[in-house]
Amino acid sequence: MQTSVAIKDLAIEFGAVKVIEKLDLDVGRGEFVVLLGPSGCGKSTLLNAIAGLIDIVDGEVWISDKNVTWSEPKDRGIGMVFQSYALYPQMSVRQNLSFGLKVAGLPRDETEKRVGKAAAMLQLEALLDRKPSELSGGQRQRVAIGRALVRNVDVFLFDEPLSNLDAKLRNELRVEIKRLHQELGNTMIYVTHDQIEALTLADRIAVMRKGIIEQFSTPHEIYHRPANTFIAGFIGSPTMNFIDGKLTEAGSSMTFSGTEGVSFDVSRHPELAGSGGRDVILGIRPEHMVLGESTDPEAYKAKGKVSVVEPMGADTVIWVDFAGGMRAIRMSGDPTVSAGDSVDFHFPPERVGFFDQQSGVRIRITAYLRHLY
Amino acid sequence: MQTSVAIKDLAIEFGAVKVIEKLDLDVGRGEFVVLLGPSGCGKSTLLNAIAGLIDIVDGEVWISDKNVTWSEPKDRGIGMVFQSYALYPQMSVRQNLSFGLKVAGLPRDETEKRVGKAAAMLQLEALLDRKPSELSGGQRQRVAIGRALVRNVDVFLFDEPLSNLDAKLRNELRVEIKRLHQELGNTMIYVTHDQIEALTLADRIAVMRKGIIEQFSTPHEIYHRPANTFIAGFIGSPTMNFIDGKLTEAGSSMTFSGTEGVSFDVSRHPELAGSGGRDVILGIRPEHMVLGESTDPEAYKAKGKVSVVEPMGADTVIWVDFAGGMRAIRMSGDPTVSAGDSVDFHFPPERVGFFDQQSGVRIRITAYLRHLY
Amino acid sequence: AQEGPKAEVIHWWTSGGESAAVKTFAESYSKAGGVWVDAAIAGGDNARAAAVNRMIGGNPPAAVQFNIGKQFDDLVDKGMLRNLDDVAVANKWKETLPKPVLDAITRNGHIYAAPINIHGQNWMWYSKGAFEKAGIANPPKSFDELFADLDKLKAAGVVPLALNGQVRHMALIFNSLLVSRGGHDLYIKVYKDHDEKAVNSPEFKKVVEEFGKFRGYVDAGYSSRLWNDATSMLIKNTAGVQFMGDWAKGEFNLAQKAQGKDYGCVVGPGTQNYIIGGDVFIFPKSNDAKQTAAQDLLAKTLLTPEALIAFNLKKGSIPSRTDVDMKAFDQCAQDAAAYIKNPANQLPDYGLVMPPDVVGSIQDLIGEYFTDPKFTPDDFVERFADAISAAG
Amino acid sequence: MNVSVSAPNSATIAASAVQLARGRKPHRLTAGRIGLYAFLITAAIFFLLPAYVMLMTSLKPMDEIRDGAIFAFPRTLTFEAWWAAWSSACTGLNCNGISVGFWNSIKILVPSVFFSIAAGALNGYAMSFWRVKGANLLFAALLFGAFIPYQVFMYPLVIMSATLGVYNSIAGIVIVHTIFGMPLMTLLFRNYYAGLPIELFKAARIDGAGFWRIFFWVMLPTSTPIIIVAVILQVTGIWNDFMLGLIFAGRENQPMTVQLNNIVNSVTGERVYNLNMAATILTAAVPLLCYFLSGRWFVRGIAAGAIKG
Amino acid sequence: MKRKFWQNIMATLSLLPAWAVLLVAYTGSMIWSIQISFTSSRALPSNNFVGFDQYRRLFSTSRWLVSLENLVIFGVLFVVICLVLGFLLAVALDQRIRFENGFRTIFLYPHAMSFIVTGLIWQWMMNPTLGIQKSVRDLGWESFAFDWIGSRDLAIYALVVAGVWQAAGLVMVLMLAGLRGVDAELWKATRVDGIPAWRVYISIVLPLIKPMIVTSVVLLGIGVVKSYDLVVALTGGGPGMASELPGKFVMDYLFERQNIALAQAASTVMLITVLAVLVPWLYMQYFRKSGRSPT
Ligand SMILES: Nc1ncnc2c1ncn2[C@@H]1O[C@H](COP(=O)(O)OP(=O)(O)OP(=O)(O)O)[C@@H](O)[C@H]1O
Ligand SMILES: Nc1ncnc2c1ncn2[C@@H]1O[C@H](COP(=O)(O)OP(=O)(O)OP(=O)(O)O)[C@@H](O)[C@H]1O
Ligand SMILES: [Mg+2]
Ligand SMILES: [Mg+2]
Repeated sequence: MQTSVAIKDLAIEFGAVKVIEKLDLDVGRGEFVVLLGPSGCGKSTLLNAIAGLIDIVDGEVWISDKNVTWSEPKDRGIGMVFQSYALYPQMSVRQNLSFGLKVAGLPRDETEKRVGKAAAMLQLEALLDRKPSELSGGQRQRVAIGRALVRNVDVFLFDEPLSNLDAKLRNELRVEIKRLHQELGNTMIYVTHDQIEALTLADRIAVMRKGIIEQFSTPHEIYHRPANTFIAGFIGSPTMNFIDGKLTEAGSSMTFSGTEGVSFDVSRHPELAGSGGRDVILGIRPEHMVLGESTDPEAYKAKGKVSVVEPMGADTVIWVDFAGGMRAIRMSGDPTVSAGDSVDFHFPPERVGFFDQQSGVRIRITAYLRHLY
Repeated sequence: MQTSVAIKDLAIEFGAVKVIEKLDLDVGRGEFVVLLGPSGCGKSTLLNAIAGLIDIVDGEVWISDKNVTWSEPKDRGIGMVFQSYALYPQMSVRQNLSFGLKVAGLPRDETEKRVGKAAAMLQLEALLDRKPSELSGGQRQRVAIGRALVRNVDVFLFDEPLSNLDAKLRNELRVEIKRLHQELGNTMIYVTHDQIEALTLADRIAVMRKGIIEQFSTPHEIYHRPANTFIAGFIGSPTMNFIDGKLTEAGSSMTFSGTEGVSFDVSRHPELAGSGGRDVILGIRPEHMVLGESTDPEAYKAKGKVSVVEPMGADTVIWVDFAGGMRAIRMSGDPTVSAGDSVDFHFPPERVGFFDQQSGVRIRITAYLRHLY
Repeated sequence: AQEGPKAEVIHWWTSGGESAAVKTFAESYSKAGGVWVDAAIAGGDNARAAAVNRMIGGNPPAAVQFNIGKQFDDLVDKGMLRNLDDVAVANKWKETLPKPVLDAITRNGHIYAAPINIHGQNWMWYSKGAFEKAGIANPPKSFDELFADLDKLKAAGVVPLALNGQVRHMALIFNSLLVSRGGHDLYIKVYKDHDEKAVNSPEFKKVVEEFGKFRGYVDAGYSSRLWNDATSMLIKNTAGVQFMGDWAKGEFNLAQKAQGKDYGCVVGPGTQNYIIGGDVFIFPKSNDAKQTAAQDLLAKTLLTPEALIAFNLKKGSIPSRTDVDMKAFDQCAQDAAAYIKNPANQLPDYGLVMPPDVVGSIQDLIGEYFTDPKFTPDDFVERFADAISAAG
Repeated sequence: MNVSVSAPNSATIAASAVQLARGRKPHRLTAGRIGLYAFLITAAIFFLLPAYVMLMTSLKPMDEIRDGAIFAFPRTLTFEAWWAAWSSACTGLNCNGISVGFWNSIKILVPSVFFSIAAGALNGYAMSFWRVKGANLLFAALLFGAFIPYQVFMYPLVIMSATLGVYNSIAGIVIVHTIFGMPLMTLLFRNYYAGLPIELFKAARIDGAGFWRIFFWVMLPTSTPIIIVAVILQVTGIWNDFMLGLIFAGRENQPMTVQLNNIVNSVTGERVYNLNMAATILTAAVPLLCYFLSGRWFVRGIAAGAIKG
Repeated sequence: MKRKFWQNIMATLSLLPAWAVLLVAYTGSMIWSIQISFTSSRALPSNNFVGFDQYRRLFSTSRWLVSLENLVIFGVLFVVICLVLGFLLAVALDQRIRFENGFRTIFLYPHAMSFIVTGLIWQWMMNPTLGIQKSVRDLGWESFAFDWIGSRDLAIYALVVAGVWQAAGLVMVLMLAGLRGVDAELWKATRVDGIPAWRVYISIVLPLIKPMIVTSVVLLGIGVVKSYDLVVALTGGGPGMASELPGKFVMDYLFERQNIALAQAASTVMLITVLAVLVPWLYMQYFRKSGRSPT
């Protein structure tokens, strides 16, 4: 895969505050990369640095194999869509779309052609003479995208483009953006703190925290093999269930024991080999917890009291008191239990992940062990 | 069930605009009722009318068996939590909680007792001396609830209390509100346009459109037997798939035929009896569509091309081109198909609902027919 | 057509009588072949500020009205004014101007200003109609008589003293009293010699005490009044007397009141000492030869007896030259001209012998004293001594 | 109005339905409401009285004014004073009324308002969107400058404008007004721009617009509310100026206020109150008109974030 | 690192006029003015330095001391009354009243008048022999007295009345804009809590519109410091010097009394006072919260 956007050793400061200290990122051509992370982690800052809208302290930015670290935003071959859309309020949609081209001195007919094409693609033809204030949220959003579209750029940058919209519209536009990407094949870098957006849109997700990329991988990898508890907890709704406990090794058997007498035999987890005595966190996603008794001898079995039941239409979340906390169990369909019930539930070992209690880092099979198995 | 809040013949106008024309609503004591509807449908207006914050044009409002149509808000025995929280910005949390009591002339120790109790219940003890600006969104939310709590009211009114928060926090607080309701047992009327909130929190949901309550029923009923296409489409994410078609009756068999040669034998739907020749809409929820071929002879079987695949972690939405539109199929787990694939899918008859194309109203078994079956 | 030398003149004679007077100058000047460009700006401060700033800005007018006295000292020191020695010698100014006037326009032996009139500062005017109402037959000949008359006026329901709010005009009363009661010497000692002993003398203190008595003879509305509003009270016979310079005559004339019949004038009362003030024109230096020529012509024209007569008749003042035929003038002016023929009667206005800021602070002090009944004469004397000491 | 009845749907209610609270709250004029209007009307009288007196006086002949009933309606209505004030009142030897000054004032006003607002807008823009060294210092110092009494500047400014060769000209007075207007205008625009979303600026940068183009094409067209506020403030301030016009404009260009001063402060005989009042009203007409026409925009403009601390 | 060289140059250049005004006009004038205050200049600047003589003289001049005292009285009353009245008017206008536009215009129009005109008209209204006093007496109330401008003790309050008349409308507009910005839900919350409206205004709204109050105080403050025209037109500083203000002191000594050194000493004192009040505020306002300057 060719590299479309490459960031090397990036450092950014605001006054005395170091927002990003040393960040590397490679985005392939045509790739859809989502920057995901909690508020204030530096996502917008990173995006602005790629666009050339803030001064960087150190490092390099490469776009389409050119070092653009010192280039003007307009010369970087990027288009950007903002959370607030940032449409020029006094210009019509047509003028909003053509402003950049006019500034660049493009001939009139070429400008019109491109605006027409973008408008057609985004179904904006009927709105071309309206002012932004006369548009709905979704329409504004499309104009903002169109503004990037007309400029025939290689890289699209999106800064939380959907977060001002209501849920229904958000769902619709998400699909539209996805289709647009499939159609255009451009590189897209997309900032969000909405995990559903990240999971559905991204080819790869870069999960950020405090200016650092904690994991940069496919949605599948991030969802199923999160690098640490932060990522595991950040992605998934309801969030992953974390159960604190201690590992005790006895011969070839390994036991996980938590509060309230919780105890599982976790000998089948190769990554835990040699971790006896370690304080760990057991992580299991709500949808991997199954209500009812299991006949599978390998499954981890447990019991708890239902605290809250949340029917959500297509599925239901059951909150169960277990091992010193509320644990979510997600079941499809309508609830079969109600608050106050005592229930059995279980979950399969292969869905369980372990994290180090100290560092929060996922415990993986070490190279040596991998060799053994 | 005793009635806690009753509204009769309510009419509300803003100038010449009739926002609510003739509305009735009965809320039982201790019930959790959610007002759900799109933006601008009059939810807040209705809530404000209950609270006495706007003048009504006609009708009556009863709270706890008292006609409070003309009472002051403070005398209605209600507490209200606003979308913007509306905390008194320059007062500490403690003052925010006690201000109303102080003004009401409650003795000091009683005030303190109540504030203490509310703070404990909402885990605000550590924050009592902070200003609202020093609180996180969720904490502000809790203070706003606390302000209603200290007043020992019978009825809690919530106006989109979570819509300013990010998704993760929204999920957390939703559970908290649910627990609070279970603990207090108060009547709660809760406005939202978020269907997940509505489905998870409500004992009953009143779905509103343009000032009219379209359906007032349990979440289960509303989700599974929506009264019309508006409700069916408004609830559920992704939205219900609607397929336009025509019914043709031939002897005892009834056939549904849509565009692109789509045709199902729908003879097993008693409610369709006698509807031959009618233009209808077939509605089926994404989670009831199943990928793959079915061996069940009764299942409706179909074929389509995958247009977009949205993996969402716990489950995946597959968008398939079928019968002249994109149809969503929801499957749990990771995607097994990808965009461009041709796929088979099917859905069971008992999950299908039919709506009249003209009116959008669900076609039900008429009394006569019900008698027959 | 060939235009004569053009002279732009800044002055603050904007009122009706004043404008009429200025007009005579404009006519005299055009008769002499010049063109008078009139730049009237109401208010002396405004006019002078505009003029001085224009000099600083390098775009001076041909001539500017100033009050005679020390107002233009700095302009002379800075070399911004033309030396008028040639015009003065050619037109015998030294021989014909009263000494206080000559002193006031002379700096280091050179003449820098053209004095055009003498405004007497210690006149008292009275309304014949009001006097009749109060049964007063003759004008007072001394301040003792005046106080008696004021009481009568008060008793008759007439405002005894027509006063206005400006401190500078309150000071006129004080100075009249100082001259009449204290005499020529005390006045000179106090204002010209800045003699502290004189200020601390019992005579001076008596003047101060007596001045305080006037507080009882004014009406409530005086402070928002201007001097001409006060004069019009005399015209309407609603007030008895007013202390004002002879420019007040303009008001009477404008109202078509006749001297001796409707109103009367008294210097002092009770003295022939005449406090001399007045107006001058100064001529800013300029690089423009045309302007210089216009100034020469203007300076010469202004001080010709004909121009002076025409102007002063309208202005109400008397000509600055003592060699002018006064027969066209009214009785008051003729009296004044007669008085000042005698150098012993010539007193300089305090503005001629003290810088404006000192004059200002004395006026402030007088105003404060007058308006504050709790202000004791002793305090006044002390502060007065302080104030004149600043004159150096 | 709390009618307590057992339950809303019990049969008893139907009987006593008459006394049930229902529908729109009966609207009563409460004491508070009456007090409110009383306060407003009292205040309105306080604010209107001077204008009323001015207007009435200007329409009365002098002998009626002498009677002293300043609040009385004129018995004989005359517009003479207005004509006189406009076209024939005298200043020194010139008797052209204040009409000459009117056009001078316009000549001064238009460019002064334009340039001072342009300067303020440009400063505010550069300070809010561009990282210019020392911008904060500059801004604070300018703001401080707003507090310095004019008088302090007089001599140095005269010398400066003479050096520039613009002393006693329209250009000179325009420059002076621009200098004095700059602090407040900069404050207005800076605060307004600080309230605009920064993304607007970023989007324009990405579209390739440079410093000036962003200013003229994106920022200025979005600034209408604040421009209205600025225009109102500047028109009032500059039109009402007397001192600067007197000293810097030159004899040919003296604004209306100088003539007003000449008419009103010339002491001669009886004061011609009707003429004075007419002249005063005429002089105040332009800013007054400005307020009347755009008063509602003024509040909106300020609310739009124009003036914040 | 000079990527945005030209753009930033442009921005810097665009501020050059402002810098020039600041350095040449403001700073230059200020330095000049301070320098003059240490000389013995009279009508025109001179270079004869006399140290602090002018300041000594200034503070022994009773008129200056009276002016300062008056400034405090006038300043405090003017600002406070304008704020209170402006706030009350704004609150009243915010009550969904009829004719709001009309009332607002009535309250605001005096601000279109210059202080000169304001002084003139109020002088006439307050003139005891012509104005309100006479009219009321003519109506039969013989003992009615409203002769503030003629009274040593009350003249300063006459200034306040006229000043308030002129400036309260602007404060009203600012406050109204502030009130309109208050979250409607906050109002609803207080109604549910049963808090009386006056209490809400005092305890909740007032703190919320602090920025508007600050702006008002700044604008009024500028008016107070510069107040000259109003005194001249209304009382002329009288009776006596009962209503003198520092602004007029400076003007009088600059022009009529021709002692610019003393005048500049006076304005330097004013300057320092303003600086002492303003600098901490400016610092709080614009430096502590770092201004937004991205790029
Ligand atoms: N102009 C600035 N000056 C100072 N600090 C800044 C500035 N812009 C951002 N920051 C700080 O940099 C950090 C990262 O900000 P950034 O806007 O990149 O966060 P983000 O991840 O986009 O958050 P969000 O999801 O809320 O948009 C934050 O702590 C923020 O306070
Ligand atoms: N004060 C008002 N004046 C005029 N119209 C109003 C007013 N308040 C609300 N409306 C109108 O009444 C209708 C209902 O408004 P309401 O606020 O109740 O909607 P809502 O259902 O709460 O919407 P949202 O989800 O956006 O809060 C809207 O069409 C709105 O425009
Ligand atoms: Mg961001
Ligand atoms: Mg709402």
